[in-house]
Parts: sequence; C-alpha cells; structure tokens
Amino acid sequence: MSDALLPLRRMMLIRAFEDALAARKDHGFQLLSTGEEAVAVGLSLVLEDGDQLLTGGRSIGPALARGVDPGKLMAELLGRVAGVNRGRAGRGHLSDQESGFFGAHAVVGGNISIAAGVALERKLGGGNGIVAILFGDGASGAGGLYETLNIATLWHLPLLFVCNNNQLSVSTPREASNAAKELRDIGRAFAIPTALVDGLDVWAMAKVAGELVEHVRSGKGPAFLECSSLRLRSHSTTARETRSRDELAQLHKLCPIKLESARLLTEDQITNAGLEEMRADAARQIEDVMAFADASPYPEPEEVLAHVE
Amino acid sequence: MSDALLPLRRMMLIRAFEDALAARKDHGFQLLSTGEEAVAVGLSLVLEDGDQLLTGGRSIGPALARGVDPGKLMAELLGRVAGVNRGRAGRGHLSDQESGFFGAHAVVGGNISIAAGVALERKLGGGNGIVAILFGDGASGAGGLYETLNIATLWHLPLLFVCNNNQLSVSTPREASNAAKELRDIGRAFAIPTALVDGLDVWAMAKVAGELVEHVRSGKGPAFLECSSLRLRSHSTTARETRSRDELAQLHKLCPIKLESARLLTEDQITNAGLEEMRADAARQIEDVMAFADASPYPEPEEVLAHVE
Amino acid sequence: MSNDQFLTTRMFFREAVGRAVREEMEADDRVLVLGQDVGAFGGSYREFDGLFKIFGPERMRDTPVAEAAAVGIAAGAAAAGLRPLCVITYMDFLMIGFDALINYAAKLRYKSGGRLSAPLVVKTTAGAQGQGVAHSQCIEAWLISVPGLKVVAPSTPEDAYGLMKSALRSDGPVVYIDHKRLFPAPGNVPVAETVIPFGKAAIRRRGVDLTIVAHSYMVRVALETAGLLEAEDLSCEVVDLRSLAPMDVNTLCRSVERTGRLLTLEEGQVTCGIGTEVATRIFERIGVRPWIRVGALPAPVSSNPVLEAACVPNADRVAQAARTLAAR
Amino acid sequence: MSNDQFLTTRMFFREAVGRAVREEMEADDRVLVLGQDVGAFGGSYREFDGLFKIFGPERMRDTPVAEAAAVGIAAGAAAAGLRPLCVITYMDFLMIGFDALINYAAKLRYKSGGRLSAPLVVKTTAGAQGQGVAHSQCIEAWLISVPGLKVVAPSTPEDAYGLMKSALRSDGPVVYIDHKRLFPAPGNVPVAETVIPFGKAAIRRRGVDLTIVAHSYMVRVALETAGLLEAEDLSCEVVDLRSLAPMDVNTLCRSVERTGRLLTLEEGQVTCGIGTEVATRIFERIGVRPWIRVGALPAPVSSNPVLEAACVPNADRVAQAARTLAAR
Ligand SMILES: Cc1ncc(C[n+]2csc(CCOP(=O)(O)OP(=O)(O)O)c2C)c(N)n1
Ligand SMILES: Cc1ncc(C[n+]2csc(CCOP(=O)(O)OP(=O)(O)O)c2C)c(N)n1
Ligand SMILES: [Mg+2]
Ligand SMILES: [Mg+2]
Repeated sequence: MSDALLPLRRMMLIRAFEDALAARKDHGFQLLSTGEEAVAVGLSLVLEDGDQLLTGGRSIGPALARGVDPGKLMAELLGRVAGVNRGRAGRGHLSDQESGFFGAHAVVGGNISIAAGVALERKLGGGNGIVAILFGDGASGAGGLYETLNIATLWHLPLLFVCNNNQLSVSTPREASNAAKELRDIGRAFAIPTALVDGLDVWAMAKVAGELVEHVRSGKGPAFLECSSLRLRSHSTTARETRSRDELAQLHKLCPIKLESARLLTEDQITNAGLEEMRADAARQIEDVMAFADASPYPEPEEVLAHVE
Repeated sequence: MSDALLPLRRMMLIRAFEDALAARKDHGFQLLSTGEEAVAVGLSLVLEDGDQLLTGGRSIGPALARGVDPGKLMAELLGRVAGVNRGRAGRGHLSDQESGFFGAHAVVGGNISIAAGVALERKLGGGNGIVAILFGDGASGAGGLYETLNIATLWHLPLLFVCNNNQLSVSTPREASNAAKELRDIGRAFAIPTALVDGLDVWAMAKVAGELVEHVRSGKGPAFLECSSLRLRSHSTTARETRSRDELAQLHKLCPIKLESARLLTEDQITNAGLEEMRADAARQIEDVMAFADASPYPEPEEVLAHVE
Repeated sequence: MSNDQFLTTRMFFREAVGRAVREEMEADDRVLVLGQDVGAFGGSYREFDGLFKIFGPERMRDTPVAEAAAVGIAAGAAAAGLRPLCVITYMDFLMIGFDALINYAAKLRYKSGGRLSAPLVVKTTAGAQGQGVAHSQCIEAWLISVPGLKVVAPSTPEDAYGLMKSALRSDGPVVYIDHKRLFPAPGNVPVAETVIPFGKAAIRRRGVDLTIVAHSYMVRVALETAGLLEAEDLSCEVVDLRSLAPMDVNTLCRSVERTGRLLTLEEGQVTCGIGTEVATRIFERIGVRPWIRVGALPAPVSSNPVLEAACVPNADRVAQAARTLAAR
Repeated sequence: MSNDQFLTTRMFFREAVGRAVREEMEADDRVLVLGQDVGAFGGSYREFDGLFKIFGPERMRDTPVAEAAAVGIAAGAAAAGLRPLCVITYMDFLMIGFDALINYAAKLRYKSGGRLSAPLVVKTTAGAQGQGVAHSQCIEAWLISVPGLKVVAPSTPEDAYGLMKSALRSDGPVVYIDHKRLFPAPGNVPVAETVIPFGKAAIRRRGVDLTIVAHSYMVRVALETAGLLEAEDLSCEVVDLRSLAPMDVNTLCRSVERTGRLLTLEEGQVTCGIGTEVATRIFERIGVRPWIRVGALPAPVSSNPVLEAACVPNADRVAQAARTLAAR
C-alpha cells in the first residue's frame, strides 16, 4: 500500500467500524467520531510506538488509529470477553497500553491530569516517548485542563495537548463553551507553543501535529494543538440531534473522508474504482471483526468481583 | 481628615490591628497581610457601598479596608460572641455582607466561583453593584479560577478578578506556582481587560483598579487585575519563615506603609510629627478594639448545634 | 375548596420534575436553573422540555462542562439571594463540586452565625443504566453524613413533583436525586399544586412479615420482590424513604415494630450505606430486630450488561435475602 | 538474625512517617513524593524534613495548589509504573481530587480487566486542631465504601512507620491518613526495618467490661477514657483499627465476644460512619451486643476553641457513653 493512501485507508476503516457498530442493536450506546477521523489518523501518523495516547469518552477512532486490534476493540464495545479489557471497560474506559493507547476516561477533562502523570513517568523513565492527550472543546471548560497545563509546563512534561474542537459539547456550541477567541489561547497563557489546524485535512493534521510532537519530544515541554473538526453525528447513538437536516447535509460535504478522496482523485493518486475497492476492503475487514467479536461470549456474572483489588 | 492621608491612615489601622492581634497568645493562628495593605486599601477606595468583596483565607486587611467594624472583627478573630459571626468563622471564613464584605473562604481558589455567583445575583438583580474577588498567586494554580473566569466572561458577570500576587504560596515562590509569564495572562486568554499594577503603591492600586472597576460596572463583563505585592511575614503566625533575615530586611524596605509615608513626607503633605500622631491614633483605636473584644465572652458550648440547618 | 385537590393527572417522571420547576419558577423569580444542556436542549433526560421557551436563557442557563464552578456559582448566587437549581448530570460528577457544596454551602449558615445561608438545590441522577464505572454511582450515603445538607430521592412522579417543589422552597442546601431508570416511568400526579414535605417516608405496600426500606429506583425492585414473595406467602411491607436527610425514623420504627424484621435495600454500596444508618436509627429507638442489608456487590459498576446486572440488586437477590431473613 | 529486631528507637510521629518514606525511596526508585510544600519546606508538618536534601526536586516535587491535578498526575504516573506518594495537606481538599482517586484510580484495575493498576498512595491529614470548618473534617467513612480503595489511619509512630511502608509497597490505591494532633507525638519505633500489614487491628489495652474501637487520634481519647474509668472499676479494652479497609473483623469480633459490649468512637460524623460499619460487621458475625456510637456532634467543626471542643469527642463524653453502655 502506498503511503499516500494510508491515511484514507485508516479513516475508512474507522468509518466502516463505527457504522457497523452503530447498526448493531446490542451495542448499548456509543460515542462515534464520524467527521473526526482525520484528527485521530493525522495525529497517530506522527506518534511512535513508545508514545501513549489518552482520550475522553469519544475513543473509538483514536484507539483504531493508534493500532488497537479492531476485533478486540469491537469485542470490547460489545461487552465480550475477547475485548481488550474483557468487555468491562466499553467505549468510555477502554485501554490497550501495549498498542500505545493508554486509555479513555469518560469524565470530561478527567483524563488530562492522568495523561500528565503518564508523561511524568516517561520523563523520569528517561526514554524519549511522549504522551498525547485528546480532549474536546467541551473539556476546555474544565478546571483540570488548566491545572494540568500549568503543571505540565512548569515540569517540562513531554505532553502534547490536542483539543479536538468538533464545535459541540452535547448541545452546547463551541462559542458557549469557552470565551477564548481561539481555544489555543489557553495554551498561549502558559507561554507554550500552540497551533491551530484544519482537523478535516488529514495531511495538515499530520504536518502540524508533527511539528509540535517534535517540540515535545525534544524535551522542551508541552505544546497545545487545536484541531478544528466536525461532529457529523449526534452526541451519542442515543442522544437527540440538535441540528437541522439541512445544516447536517451541508456539514457532511466537509467530511474528511470525502475531502481526502476528492483530493486524491484530483491529484490522480487514485481512481474511482480504487476508492471503491478501498471501501470494500474496509467492509470486508469489518465483517471479520464482527465475526471475531460475535464468536466471543459475554463474561460470566461471577466475574463481577474479579480485579476489584 | 484630608483625602490625601486617608489611604495611609487605613493602612496603618490594618497594620496596628494585625500587630496587636499577633501579639495575643490566644489568637489560635492567623494569616496576616503585612506588606499587602495597599492592595486591600487601594482596591477598597474604588469599591462602593453596593459592591461586595470576597477573599481567600488572608482576610483581615481586606475586611478592615471594606469597613468591617474593627471591634467586631477582633472579637471574631478571638472567638468571641460579639464577633461579626459570633466568633465561629474566624479569619478563614468571616463575613459581614452589610459592610460589603461577603466573606472569606479558606479553601484556596474555592471562593472564586462563589464570588461569581454573587455577581450573577447582582447582574440579575439589576442594580449596578459589582463584585471583587481577591485571591493569591497560589490560587492561580487552582482550576476553579479558570472555570470561573471562563463562565464569568461568557455570562458578562460584573466581577473583578484581583490577583494579589504576594510572590508566595506558603513556601512556593510565584515562579513555581504558575507558568504564565504574568499572572494576568490568564485573563488575557479569555480576552478580557487586564492590568498589572504595583500593589505596594496604594495610589497606583486605586487608579488602576478604578479603571477596571469602571469597565466591570459598565456591564461589559469581568476584568483581571494583577497586583504585585509582598508578604512580609511568614505564611501564618505558626508557619516557618522560608526567607533569610537579610532577605526579609531588604523586603521590608518596600513596605507600602513606609513607601506612602515617605512619599507624603517628600511631597510635604505630612510631617514626621503628623505621621507619629497617625500611628498613635491607630494604636489608640486598637486599644479600644481590644477592650471591646475582650469584654465579649466565648460562646457557650451549647451553641455548637445552633445554625446548622 | 374544589374537588381538584383529589384529581390526578398521568405524567412521566421527567414531566413531573419539569412541572415542579416550572411552577416554582413562575411563582418565584429568584428561582433559576443552571447546568449542562438545561437550556434549548431541555435537559439530558428531557426533564426541562419547554422551560427554555417560557423562561429564556437568563433563567435556564447552559453552563460549560465545569461542575466545580457550576456548584460554586449556584452556591454564591444562593447566598446572595437567588434560589438556583444546579443540575449535575451524573452524581459521579457531583464529587467535582463537593468543595462548593460541602465545604461552603452546607456550612455557610453555621460559619456565618446565621447571617448567610445558601438556598441552593443540586439536582442530579444516580444509578446504573449501562453507562459504566464513572456514570453509575450512588453516593447519597456520603451526603447524609454532612451536617447542614438535606437529601431527597423520589421514586414516583408524584414525589418527584412534590419533593422538587419543597426543595426549591427550602432554605437548603438540598441535594435532589433522580434515578436514570425512573425518568420514563409514568404515574399519577395531583392536578392541584401540592408539595411533599421533607422528612416523611411513604408506605408503598402493606405487609406483615418483614419491612423492606428502600429509596429511589430500588423501591420498584422492593415492590417487585414483594410481588414475587406473595406467591410464597411471605408478606413484605415496603417503605420508601423519599427523604434521606432528614429521615423519618418514626414511620420506619412503626413499620418494623409491626413486622418484626428489616431488610434494607439500596443500589449503592452497603458499607457505610443508607441501609446501615436506617437500621441503626431504628434499633437505637425500638431495640434490635433481625436485619439484612442488600446493596451493590463490592465492585465498580461496569457498562457491561452482564456485570452491571450482577452488581446491582435485583428482585431475585432481594427475594433470596428476604427468605433468609424470614427464616430468622 | 541479630537482636536488632527487638530494639526500638524513640521518635516523633512525623519523623516516623519521614523515615518510612525515606527507606522506601531508597529501596525503590519508582517511589516519589508530590504535593504542596513537600520539597525544601519539608512538608506542612515537617514530616519530610531532610528528604529534599537526599532526593532532590525530581523526587520531592512541589506542586502548585491544584489538588485535582495532583491526584490525577499521581494516578497516571502510578498507572504508568511509578509509585507516587501524593500529599494532600487537608483531607477536606481530598474531595477536590476525588474524581481522579475514585472515578479513575480505584476503578482502574477493574475497568482495564486487570491490565492496569494504580499503585498510588494519597497521604492526607484529618481532624480538628483550630483550623475551622474546611480544614477539620474526617471523611474516611466515604472512602471505605469505595471498592478498590484501601484506607489506613495510624495512631502511633510505630504504626505510621509500618503502615506507610506497606502503603508504598501496596498495589493500591491507598489513602493513608494522619491526624494533625499526632505529628508531635513521640513513640518507640523498631530500629530494624519493619512493615505493618494492612488488615490487622491492634489491641492497645486489655479490658473485660467493654470494647472501645477507634482509629487515629481517637485511640488516644479511648485510652484516656479507659484510664478515667479504671478508677470506677470499669475495665475497657481498646482496639485500634489501624487499617479501615480492609478491616480486621476477626480481632474485633474476638474482643467484643470477650467483653460483651461495644463502644465505637470516631472523630467524624456517626451517620454512615466507621463505627456503624464496625458494629454491623461484628454483629453480622457474632450476633448483636449492646453498642453505643460516639462521634462528632452533627455540626461543622468551628475554629472557635469552645465550639470545636464541644463538637468532637473527648474523654468525658466517651466515659459518659461507656457508663451508659456498661449499665445495659
Ligand atoms: C465531568 C463530566 N461532566 C459531564 C459529562 C457528560 N458529557 C459526556 S461527553 C460530554 C461532551 C463533552 O464535549 P467535548 O469535550 O467537546 O467532547 P465531544 O463530545 O465533542 O467529543 C459531556 C458534557 C461527563 N462525561 N463528565
Ligand atoms: C484547596 C486548598 N489547598 C491548600 C490549602 C492550604 N493553603 C492555605 S493558604 C495557602 C497558600 C495560598 O497561596 P496564595 O493563593 O498565594 O495566597 P497567600 O497565602 O499568599 O495569601 C495554601 C496552600 C488550602 N487552604 N486550600
Ligand atoms: Mg466537542
Ligand atoms: Mg501568595
């Protein structure tokens, strides 16, 4: 597979994975990342094996982008014992540190200080691994972000703050979540490098994230990346949509997968048939994923007391 | 009394009050504001009757500056029933809303959101009263400051954030408390007016605070004032001093009362005798204050269950 | 007086909450609501549907995700004279607002010597419904140990309505607790305006062999259990606490005196739990009776459907405990 | 083995804490301390005196005033492989760090299916010593109800030493609770390195008429009470819980079986308190015995010397309760 097609392929896998999951009746409810695939994939392109990514509850795309096994991830989300956490974490809390995905934590803002702790271990351990923490525009209201930014800066922690500004926190638009003109102004207050990037453009994401990753990896302390993206579905699979059909239709035109497909077509890097084949590949892969997950049972009720202490 | 002497007189009263309190064996322990009198007095010069001031635990100077009755304040600090809160609040929690001192709250950062709530009431009530919240450089590490700044800005609350940067949080120097170059950069992140003022100069304090107060009072939302001051005593009357005698001696030269006295002398607004008389006045007043407080008894143990619900 | 006072109307639990808030907002313009998604969205559980249209964004205030500041602002506004209803979507996140609620609001009247108080209501939801380890907890037992704090937890639309109204009139602070599973429950609510005073338990079912004391969603589990056991000729009385602090020890004592046995049931942990306190207060008054406590198993509540169901009490587990108790 | 194992040396409580931390830091370079004023200042109670010189600012890390982030960073560092000791000066402010401690750290092993854990120790201080409503609380009862969390509270220098060492070796999370009044207390501590395992209570005084169960500073009040009552020919056994979670129910049961009466004593609220849980666990095992619970009065703890003294238990109040209990 050519490098030029890799990001699109990864984004398509996330989309197919989440669509298949959403179609299941037995998924409980899920927080999907449709419209935000370029953020997860672009960022992951510049993270390395020894790095760790942490996220809020919207974790599926980022986990896949980091390389968590899709079958084990699906099993996790469907509550099966073959899941990365034996089906007990679910979307809000899954982790697979061996894949460089240290974990989701569904408390908005709550994972940011945790990520700084992981970064502290990286720093004291002496390797050159770094940590990235992905949080939303909504999380920019939470005090934990600021406390952690401050400490991470004072301590020169190898931590990249990545704000996935998908313009919404449940029903609350970005403007009502935070008074800062740009969310990266939060980083500016602590005098660290910041950038604002088009989070719908997977290559721009990789480029700008790469620059900040380099800063962080060089030991100069944290940096703050604001990614402007879109949430193209409702907050969760059971939440009410707050935007009109028309508005959503307009927004869908900016889908990062569409944009990247169009770019590749225009630049003659792929044909329509090639795109179709890629989509079919992803669909086939997800069929296997589903088969794997479905082959795995739910845990026994007796497991309820396992791993408490 | 001439207006020109008023600030000095008020600062001297605070100093005399706190010195007398510190000399008592039965005061438990206290957080004194020696070196920070100009912040409290300068700010209070530009607050009005319908305004409210809230503070952290270092509350005595600010309460006096706002006009809380010194006798009732001393009684409070010595645990007597004639205290503004029947002697049960103490330095960390005293309040006297009728004097425009809505209260101290000894949880660092904890009073900031409370102040925003008071400001919300002011705003919805429709008057033109405003609220000022005084907090330390140490409190700039606390998430509650940022959460509140953000909401206060979004909601255009009539709230003045006053950071009394006395350079220390217990043993932690300003530089280790916050990574921001200037603490007012925190306000800048939310795109509100900010200022940095020499908090050892009572007239500068009044002037710059006055400008921001005007902004806030005009309904345009919050503003952020950083005051550079000095803590000339140890953190509390029972805490270890972390600076050397020499260093402290140097710092004492910057005492705001000394500076203001020198200025008035230089400008021939007062004589040495006049200064002496002012000091004697303050001392006499504090004698009365002590007599008042001492005449009041401790509460009866039975009061322990009063005012719980 | 008209017959209206005996008329009832059918509504969902979430509607009963909304009605109470609407009426109190109409009657007292110091009442306002603040929290995440309480405005145009109508509340996470649609419990405020329609209120934004009536009261607008000044009184139905969306907040950013900032629980600590939200509770603090509500507490400060209450101290200054408003009567805010602060909505914390999940009780797990009330912890984030504990400083303002517990260290400030609950102690304000005390520390000010009665000169200030914080008539603030925090409305939150407890309990498990597939949302996992950080969205399922029941920590009301912690709250009832805080002097100065009142705590209520309705199990029916009628009580949701009446207790919310009392809460908004109380000189608080009050924590009012919904349960996620109750919002869609229908029930009869009086047509006439009524309030339900704090400190009054309700006997939901009469029985003679043992008393089950529960609150919130677990009252339904208790009633289901009582239904099951009827077939076995075991007659359970079911008492709904409704108000946890203050607690109606009188009603509890009378019931246990009649039945002679106590089963306490809660969805939270039994360790230092509500049930243990209920039993202690009853036995302090009337002497000891056979007692079993039932609650969640000592584990976090997973979003996994099997593990969640295994963790929190259900009618089968309660029935099992009741049979053991009856045999004593 | 040498005789060293029986030798003891006299030191203050605060020194015993510091010694434990020093030894564990020397033995395991994953151990580090973070919190306010733990560095050059040596800790708010001088409990870390000298450690900064030895270990420097990387391992004795001063944090800004940011309890939420401090606990979160410690939890994350623990999950990633370090063994942080996070210092929260007052237990009241531990609430601010509850989200990281309770919603993340305590549930991490569970939610990750055993793949991650957070061997984190939070060290904090509880209790009243003139610091008022927001610096005096004892909320350990809340903590012992959290599955996955261990809680210990020493009353002697020896236990402070041994329990802190166990805490730092535990796969936690652990909350280790000091009491402000204990730091200056002297006591004998073994010269040889020793640990005190969790889950073991200690009988501090033998008695035959009733058992007083207490922890932390209240053990001293219990001993004082026992001294007072000796003159009245009332013989009290005093059991020091030391470890609240896990709890040594065996030792408790044996003591109460011997004496036949139980007085539980704590400085916090009795409602949903430690004492109530102690009694419940004992009586579940050995059947009911006469029991009285003593704790703070249901009010905030003021910094006012008269009101503070009136609120928290003292030997007179405990003795009064013991006499009532003995008469049953
Ligand atoms: C502390 C906390 N408060 C509230 C919630 C409920 N909640 C879950 S997701 C969410 C929206 C967060 O918005 P954002 O950070 O922008 O992330 P996004 O959902 O857009 O990915 C909210 C409010 C929560 N999980 N945690
Ligand atoms: C949440 C919280 N953490 C810790 C403390 C202990 N403490 C009391 S005062 C203080 C220093 C605060 O520094 P700063 O905000 O600069 O105020 P200053 O003492 O200089 O007036 C600290 C850490 C507290 N009261 N509250
Ligand atoms: Mg968002
Ligand atoms: Mg300071």
